[in-house]
Amino acid sequence: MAEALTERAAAAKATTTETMIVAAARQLEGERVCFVGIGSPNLACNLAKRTVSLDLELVYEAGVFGAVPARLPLSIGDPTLVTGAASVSSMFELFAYYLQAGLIDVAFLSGSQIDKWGNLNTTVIGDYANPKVRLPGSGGACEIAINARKVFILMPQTKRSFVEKIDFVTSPGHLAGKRPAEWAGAGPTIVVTGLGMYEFSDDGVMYLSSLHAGVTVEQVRGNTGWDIEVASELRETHPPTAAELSLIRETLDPDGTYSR
Amino acid sequence: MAEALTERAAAAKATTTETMIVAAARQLEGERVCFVGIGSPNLACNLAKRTVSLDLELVYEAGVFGAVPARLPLSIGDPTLVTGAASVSSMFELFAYYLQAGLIDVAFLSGSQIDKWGNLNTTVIGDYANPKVRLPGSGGACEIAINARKVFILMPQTKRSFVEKIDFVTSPGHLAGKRPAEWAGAGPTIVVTGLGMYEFSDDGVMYLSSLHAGVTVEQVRGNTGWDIEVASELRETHPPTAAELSLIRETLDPDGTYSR
Amino acid sequence: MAADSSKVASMQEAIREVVRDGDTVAIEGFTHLICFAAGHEIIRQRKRDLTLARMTPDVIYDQMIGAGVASKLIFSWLGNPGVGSLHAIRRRIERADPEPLEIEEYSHFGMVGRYVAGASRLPFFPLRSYYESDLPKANPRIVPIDSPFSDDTVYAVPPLNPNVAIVHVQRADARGDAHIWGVLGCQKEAAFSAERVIVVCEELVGESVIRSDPNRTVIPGLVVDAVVVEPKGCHPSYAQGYYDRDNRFYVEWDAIGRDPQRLESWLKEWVHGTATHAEYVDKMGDRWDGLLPPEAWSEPVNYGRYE
Amino acid sequence: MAADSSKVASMQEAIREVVRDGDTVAIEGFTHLICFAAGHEIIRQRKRDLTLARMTPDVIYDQMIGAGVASKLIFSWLGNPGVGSLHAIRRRIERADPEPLEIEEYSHFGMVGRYVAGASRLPFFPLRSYYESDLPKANPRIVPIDSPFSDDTVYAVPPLNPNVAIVHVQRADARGDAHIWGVLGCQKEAAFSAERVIVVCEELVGESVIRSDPNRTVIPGLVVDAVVVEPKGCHPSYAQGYYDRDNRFYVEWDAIGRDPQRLESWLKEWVHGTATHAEYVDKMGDRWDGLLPPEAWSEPVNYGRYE
Repeated sequence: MAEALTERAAAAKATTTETMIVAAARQLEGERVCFVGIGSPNLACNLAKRTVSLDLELVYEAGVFGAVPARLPLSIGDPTLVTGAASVSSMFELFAYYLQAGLIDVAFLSGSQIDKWGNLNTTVIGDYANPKVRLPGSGGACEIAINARKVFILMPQTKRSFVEKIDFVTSPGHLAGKRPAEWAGAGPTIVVTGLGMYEFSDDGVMYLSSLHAGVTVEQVRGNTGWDIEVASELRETHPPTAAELSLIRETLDPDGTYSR
Repeated sequence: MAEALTERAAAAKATTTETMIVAAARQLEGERVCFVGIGSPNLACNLAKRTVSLDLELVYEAGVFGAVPARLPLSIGDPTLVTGAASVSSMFELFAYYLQAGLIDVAFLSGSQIDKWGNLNTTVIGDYANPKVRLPGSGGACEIAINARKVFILMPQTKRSFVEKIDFVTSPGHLAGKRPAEWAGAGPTIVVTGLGMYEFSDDGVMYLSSLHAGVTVEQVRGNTGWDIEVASELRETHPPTAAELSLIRETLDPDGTYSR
Repeated sequence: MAADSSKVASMQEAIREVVRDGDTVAIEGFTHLICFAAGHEIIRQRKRDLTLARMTPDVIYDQMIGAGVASKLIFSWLGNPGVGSLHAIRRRIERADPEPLEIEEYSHFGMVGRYVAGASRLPFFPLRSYYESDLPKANPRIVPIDSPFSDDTVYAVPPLNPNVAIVHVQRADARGDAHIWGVLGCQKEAAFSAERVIVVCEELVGESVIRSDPNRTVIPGLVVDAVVVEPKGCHPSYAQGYYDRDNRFYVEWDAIGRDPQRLESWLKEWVHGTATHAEYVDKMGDRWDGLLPPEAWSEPVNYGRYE
Repeated sequence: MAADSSKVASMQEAIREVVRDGDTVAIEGFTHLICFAAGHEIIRQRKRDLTLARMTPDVIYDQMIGAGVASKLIFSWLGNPGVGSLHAIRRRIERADPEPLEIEEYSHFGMVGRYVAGASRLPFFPLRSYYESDLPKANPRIVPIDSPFSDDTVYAVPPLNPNVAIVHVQRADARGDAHIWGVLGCQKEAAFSAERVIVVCEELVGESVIRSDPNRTVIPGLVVDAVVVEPKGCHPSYAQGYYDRDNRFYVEWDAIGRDPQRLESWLKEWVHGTATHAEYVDKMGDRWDGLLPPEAWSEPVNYGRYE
């Protein structure tokens, strides 16, 4: 009883990012091979490896399989990912033999803009030839979106990021519900934002499946650029437990670089 | 004078194979990167590295660059080629980044049949579907014939091997004089047999350029299945020197596996 | 195979569970690391109707095909390296003796490209070979393809995805993460292209040995179904640093393979007459004396601890 | 470069002789082994009109493009890893400030495929990417191509053959045979694809060190024109086992790159204000203290002597 109270107290103080990280980590239960992005996805994967998915294998696009990072990497090619890893190969082999071959169960993506089919833009705001804001571009995102068996999307939600029409399709999601069968990947299955979690209907359309604690459907609608669908049985995201939070705060990201 | 006599005495006793090896080795003067076959080509290359082409780099299709074999290898993938080599890479990299890229200056080929354009057959005698004799096939020969900058051919000469029409084109030579410009390689430039040496005209047709000691043009004609052209200034192959022979007999192939 | 982290199995178990009649099986290794021990166990278990794929069928496939395990061969160079022919295979191709053998033939780079395409899930691999050769006439699966950027033509070969790849390595851990050094052949591409993979190792080592040098890991445990520990499992092929190639055996095989009776007695004595590869190794006796090289160690490298 | 067997040159000589105005230059290295020392020397020598190719332009190209050496950028991910934007490059793309910068954009695998095609003399490389993305609309050099074996479509990218590739490595001999460990990126493919290659090493070692472990040789001297010895030549990037990534520098660069004045003073002080990279390294003083990791050595392997 006292423990439950402590949990609630801790959970009440979880930051939005911590809530997102924990929600994403729990979705990794039962998954085996995860293509890890830097920042929140890295925390989510390392949290899952300590909680719901002890055998999770971490793959980094720099060519690393079976990484055992001894510190929180700032970049995707940090030396701590290499020392003690199971295998380090060339990027050609990583992209061809792991990702394109269909060995990646789950990959994390993010974006500056997303539409209701989970298509993502990380290339440009405005016109490609005359950009208002030049974003980083694809990196490996385009091929990850196509070839990873499932894609988890982790991104902040505002009316400017959840839009009716994205300015540029960097990474295809469910297109307009017609994802071709020859693609290895099933596309985005989960979107986690600071407000809630989303899944996709059989038609490839995003719907709100779970609200984070204290968030209302109206808040979600107010931060979505289209008329978002809501699950008939809308859940409430189970808040982070004290154990999850202490792993993030004490072990994985003690400086709070990515979680506060 | 005494030395010259000794030389002649030794040369007189050179085997046919030794004569071929020495003649081929001398042609490697000025070449830098050589794709080495097993057997006589291996001896020719290692002889050249000790005589006319000290900086010759030996590449073996097993993936080895800069080999320094401490013994005569029986196979193309012998462990003595690996220990102490400059680089050992996958066969994909060897064929793609070295051979296909055009880094190989000279490669050695052989065959059971050759025609007047230097096209080679190592696949089958008789019909492909109902072979009289099933030969080894291409191995790397087909891509070597197309991509090495020059090809040296080393093979025994009889009326059954020097033929009007070969039963199967495994490795293209000068086709019928129309070798495409986009091929990295210029095709066969030299053929060395037990009887003499051959070069190719601008039309890609083989002609006898040099007779080995004691061989007549009539012998050559008698061992060629087409009306062979003969250089207007036919040379006599300079016989192996005592130094060349002693390198072969004492250092490179003391058991005479490939040279007697 | 068990889903737990140790995949270690005996050769008998691994072949029994992983190799099925009718499978396409690739025992790869270019001269180096050819797993004769696995081939012999396939013969002992009398597997049938296999399609055998290898760049260089080598003596191991002459033995297997001579023993009747296969109905088809996919290859690029069919010979006894440095010696001559593979006679058991030639008898089947030239005279259907004792039965026909279907063949599917490429060049070396074509076979390598097929494994690369298979490992990459590409529908084809392009290469600059086969121009004006008769190989595309003999094999309709070698086809010209135009470049979309120029009027250049290259040839395409289709992906090869064996049901089973068997790769021999010098050292592996129980999860199947494997170090190889020396001639690499297309062991990596074959392993990644296959549905199921057996790693056979000279030495089983702790994870810490593999993880001390992750750049040396040619095959990750991720794609491995079984790990078999079989010292000297490549004889008469070799394992760099462990034992030499038994060149004398390759020469001797010429006469054995030429004669169906002698081939049969050889199989009876050396394969069916030994229950395991360890017995075969013992039976060789002092033949090993000349095959064990002095040591030549690599200079280590420092990966650094980043904590 | 001289044709004799030693290719060792100073960075000044190497950049002067190998890099020419108007060249396409690839300083590769994925997070790891990015040769800032070479980039700085290109700035010092005021090279002009370069086309710079890199998967991840990183802070080095922000510095070079901020310094005005380039008129075009070929890339796949344009950011300061883990930090944010590359502001000098963004100013030129978004506002042509102080002048326009042409761009040619791919995805990571597309760039890797371009280097592989360039290194292999293939007219294109096929990959399963770009479907339904807007990238092929933005870059007409990404085109669909049909498989000759199925109704599958893949996308093709054209070969990339830079005039110059500059690759940093941990150790090399005087001929340019180079060992790399840790993240390999596409150093090998970039080197093989280029007309001219500069290898920059942390340590110059004897041939015997390289030849003790030929499987570790990522780049053979065959394709190398100059060997430059430049310890700590990657700062603020890193060399596995030698020094750590200076993450603090990457964070600090954000504010510097945002402000053209600060960028200019930084270049003046740290690049034009130092005659060589050794001076730059000295000038960093005790900043190195936190960047030198404890050792973690690989287990050696035995190649055996075969005589």
